[in-house]
Amino acid sequence: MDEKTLIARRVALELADGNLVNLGIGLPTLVAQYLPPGVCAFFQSENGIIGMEALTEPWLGTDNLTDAGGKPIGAVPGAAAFDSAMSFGLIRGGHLDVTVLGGLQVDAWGQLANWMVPGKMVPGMGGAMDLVTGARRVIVAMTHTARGQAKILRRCTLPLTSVRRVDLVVTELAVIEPTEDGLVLRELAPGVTVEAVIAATEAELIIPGNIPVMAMAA
Amino acid sequence: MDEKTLIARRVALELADGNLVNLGIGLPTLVAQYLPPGVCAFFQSENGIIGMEALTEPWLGTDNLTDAGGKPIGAVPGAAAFDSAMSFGLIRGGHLDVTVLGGLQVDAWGQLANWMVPGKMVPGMGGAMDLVTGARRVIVAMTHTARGQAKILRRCTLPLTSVRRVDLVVTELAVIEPTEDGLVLRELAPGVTVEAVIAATEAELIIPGNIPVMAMAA
Amino acid sequence: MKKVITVADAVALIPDGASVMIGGFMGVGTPSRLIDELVSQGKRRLTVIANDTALTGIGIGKLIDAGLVERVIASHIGLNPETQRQMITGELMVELVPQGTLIERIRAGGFGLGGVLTATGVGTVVAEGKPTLEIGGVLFLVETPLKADFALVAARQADHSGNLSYALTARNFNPLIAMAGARVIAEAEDIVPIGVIPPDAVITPSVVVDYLIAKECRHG
Amino acid sequence: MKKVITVADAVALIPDGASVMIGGFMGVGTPSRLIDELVSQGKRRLTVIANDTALTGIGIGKLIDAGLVERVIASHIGLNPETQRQMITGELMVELVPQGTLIERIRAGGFGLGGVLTATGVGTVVAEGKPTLEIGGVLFLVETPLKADFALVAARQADHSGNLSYALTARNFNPLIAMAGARVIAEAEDIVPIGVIPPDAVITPSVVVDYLIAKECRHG
Repeated sequence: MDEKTLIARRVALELADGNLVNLGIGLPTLVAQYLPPGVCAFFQSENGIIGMEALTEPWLGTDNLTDAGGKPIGAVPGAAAFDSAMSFGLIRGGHLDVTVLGGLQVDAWGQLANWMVPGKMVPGMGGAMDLVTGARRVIVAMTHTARGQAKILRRCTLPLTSVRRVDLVVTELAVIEPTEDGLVLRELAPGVTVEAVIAATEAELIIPGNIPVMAMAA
Repeated sequence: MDEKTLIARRVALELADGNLVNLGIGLPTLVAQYLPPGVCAFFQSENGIIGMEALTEPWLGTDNLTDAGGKPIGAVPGAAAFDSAMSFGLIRGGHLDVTVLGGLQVDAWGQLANWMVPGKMVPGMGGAMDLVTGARRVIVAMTHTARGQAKILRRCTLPLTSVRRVDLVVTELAVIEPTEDGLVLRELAPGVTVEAVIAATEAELIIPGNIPVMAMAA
Repeated sequence: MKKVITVADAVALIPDGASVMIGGFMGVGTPSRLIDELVSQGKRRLTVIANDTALTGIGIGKLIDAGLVERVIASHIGLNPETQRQMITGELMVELVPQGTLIERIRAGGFGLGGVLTATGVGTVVAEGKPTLEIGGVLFLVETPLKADFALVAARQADHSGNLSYALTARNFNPLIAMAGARVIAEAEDIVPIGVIPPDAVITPSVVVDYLIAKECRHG
Repeated sequence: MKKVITVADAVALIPDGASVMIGGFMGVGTPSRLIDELVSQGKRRLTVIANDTALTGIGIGKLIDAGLVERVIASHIGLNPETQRQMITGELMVELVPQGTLIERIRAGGFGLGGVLTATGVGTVVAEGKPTLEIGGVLFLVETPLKADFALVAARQADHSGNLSYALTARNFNPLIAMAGARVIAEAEDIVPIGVIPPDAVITPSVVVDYLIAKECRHG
């Protein structure tokens, strides 16, 4: 199993039946494939729909139905379409149960930076700042390091997406829960040691006595 | 012709083709009957429709289509229905060309009081404050006096509906235009003298040299 | 389907003293079965947030008649003499809010905004005690968001998942209060299978609707 | 019917230096005929207010490619390398705004509100230089309303009077910018007789639409 699949399968366990969920572009999108049995979540695309689903065949696409990246998608029966003000009303107003987003950096307070690298990548924050500020639960799904560099840092060096503390960070090595007291190491990926996680993490981790192995959706 | 008909027929001349118009309950409602030929105005009801029209027969009413007073209405082909936020977005955002409202008092600055009489009538302002503050043109359609008391006063004794200066006051005696300089007597109803208007008005009036007789829609 | 509930069970969830947003405009687009059930279960000391209190014996007027309401936040009470009477005797607290401000305050509550900046009411009694903000040389009132424990919504159609559509002027406050209630109970003229309401015609998405009143209610 | 106009005549109304709100999300729901005509008439120094600048060669990307844009207010430019290139070289000013804030600023402009109070962006670079307001113990940014000289709207259907309906995710910014443009020009996939779009399906009422692009455009 590759890193991304592992992360997606762990994140999928965080979704509960009936949840309204927004998945960021890239890795987070994979999560939809691993919904546990009996869990029916509603996926929002912030360009204006609840009930998006992946197309099973490309020729089923229609010009007027795409994801936030502009790619053709499908919609489940009972989908709802709306304008961008409503879409962000759902996000900002606390109606979005979970957002899963990629991350560039997370700091010791659980703050996320994921929208720009000054002087290099200035894509714009799109909906990320509203998602991180407004969603009931924010889950960061990212690789633990990038080119050998730690991404979980004492302090983010990149501009923050929000000052709100995210709820969970899932990487290919571990599940980390940012709390008021600091970053708590909650689970270890199969075969990964506490020491390996500490070595790959710049920020201090709180290490509980018992750290189970990551469960994963099938 | 009774007073109300006279006022309504004069106000009707203020509506231009394509205007979006909101008519207050009571006297202002009559204005819709006297649209000049060639003038097609769109009537908004603030409970959520553009394109309301009077029912020609009572049995044509439907429970889900009423005016702001809860009375069954009809709708023209091409009508549009929407929620209350949109309805007041149209009003507040400067999309409403004209509102015609009844008045209890108008003062020397052209400010209107029409929503409450402390200790006596406290109906609530409904949409009146938004209409007077937001409409492009505000026309007050009211009798010149009430039980012998002047209603056009130096200063309103009743709580104001808005500090915005209304654009025109039409009564059974005269057409008065509030301006930066004061209230200008613009037209006289048929058979009414300048002296009669002055006698029925507490506020000072600016009297131009030439005051035509009120025109009226057929 | 598990959000479908009898009207009696739905109203049983509402405690005395709850704040309740109720859709409708002079009784049009008001959830009448929920209101009748509130009266029949005798829920007391309610705070009602709605456009108006309709007429005596109609819609929200029935709650007023039954003396169940402690506080009203509305834009208009003028056509209900009983509301005015209770206000004057002090049985009922009434906060009057301009209609456009009221609906935006509700929207702000449901859409996660910190408040509303409106010129409506500036310089009038409505402005008393409220902060103002000057933006671009114009003075605006800062009006606070409104939320409620429950939103009671009337729809034209609901599908089995709770997606709602509305008809003509019966829409009014309903889609906005559906966003601003901590729990949302919807009553529809018709309940139809999923897919009958096309996505573009869904005005309130099912995810914000907690309970849908069963078409045939049985009172035991 | 007199609001129907050729695409060439419509674009001729837009002067160099105009501010233009344009509907669409990554090119979906973007008025492509109006954009092509802007390119073909070579309108310059435009301020574009839109969610994004799409891709090179697509939708708003064509305006960027042609060097017609002086300033962009958008939430995302990441998928258009040409926008990023022009921004870095200083040919193009880019103001990045969180998407939910951007759409509310546009709504505030069109709905006559003094601004937007949002927690989004507090404590980040987005907050720099902006006033804040504490309400109920929470800090909100005060974001100003946005309006434009023109709104260029893409609809699924227009009726002969200019009522508009939209399809699925092609709706996005369109109904909001239709309220915030001093002049509103709409382009529709289909133009249908009055009455074909039922009142409850009209999302943008005809009264806010100034011009409707004729189905068959002739370039002379």
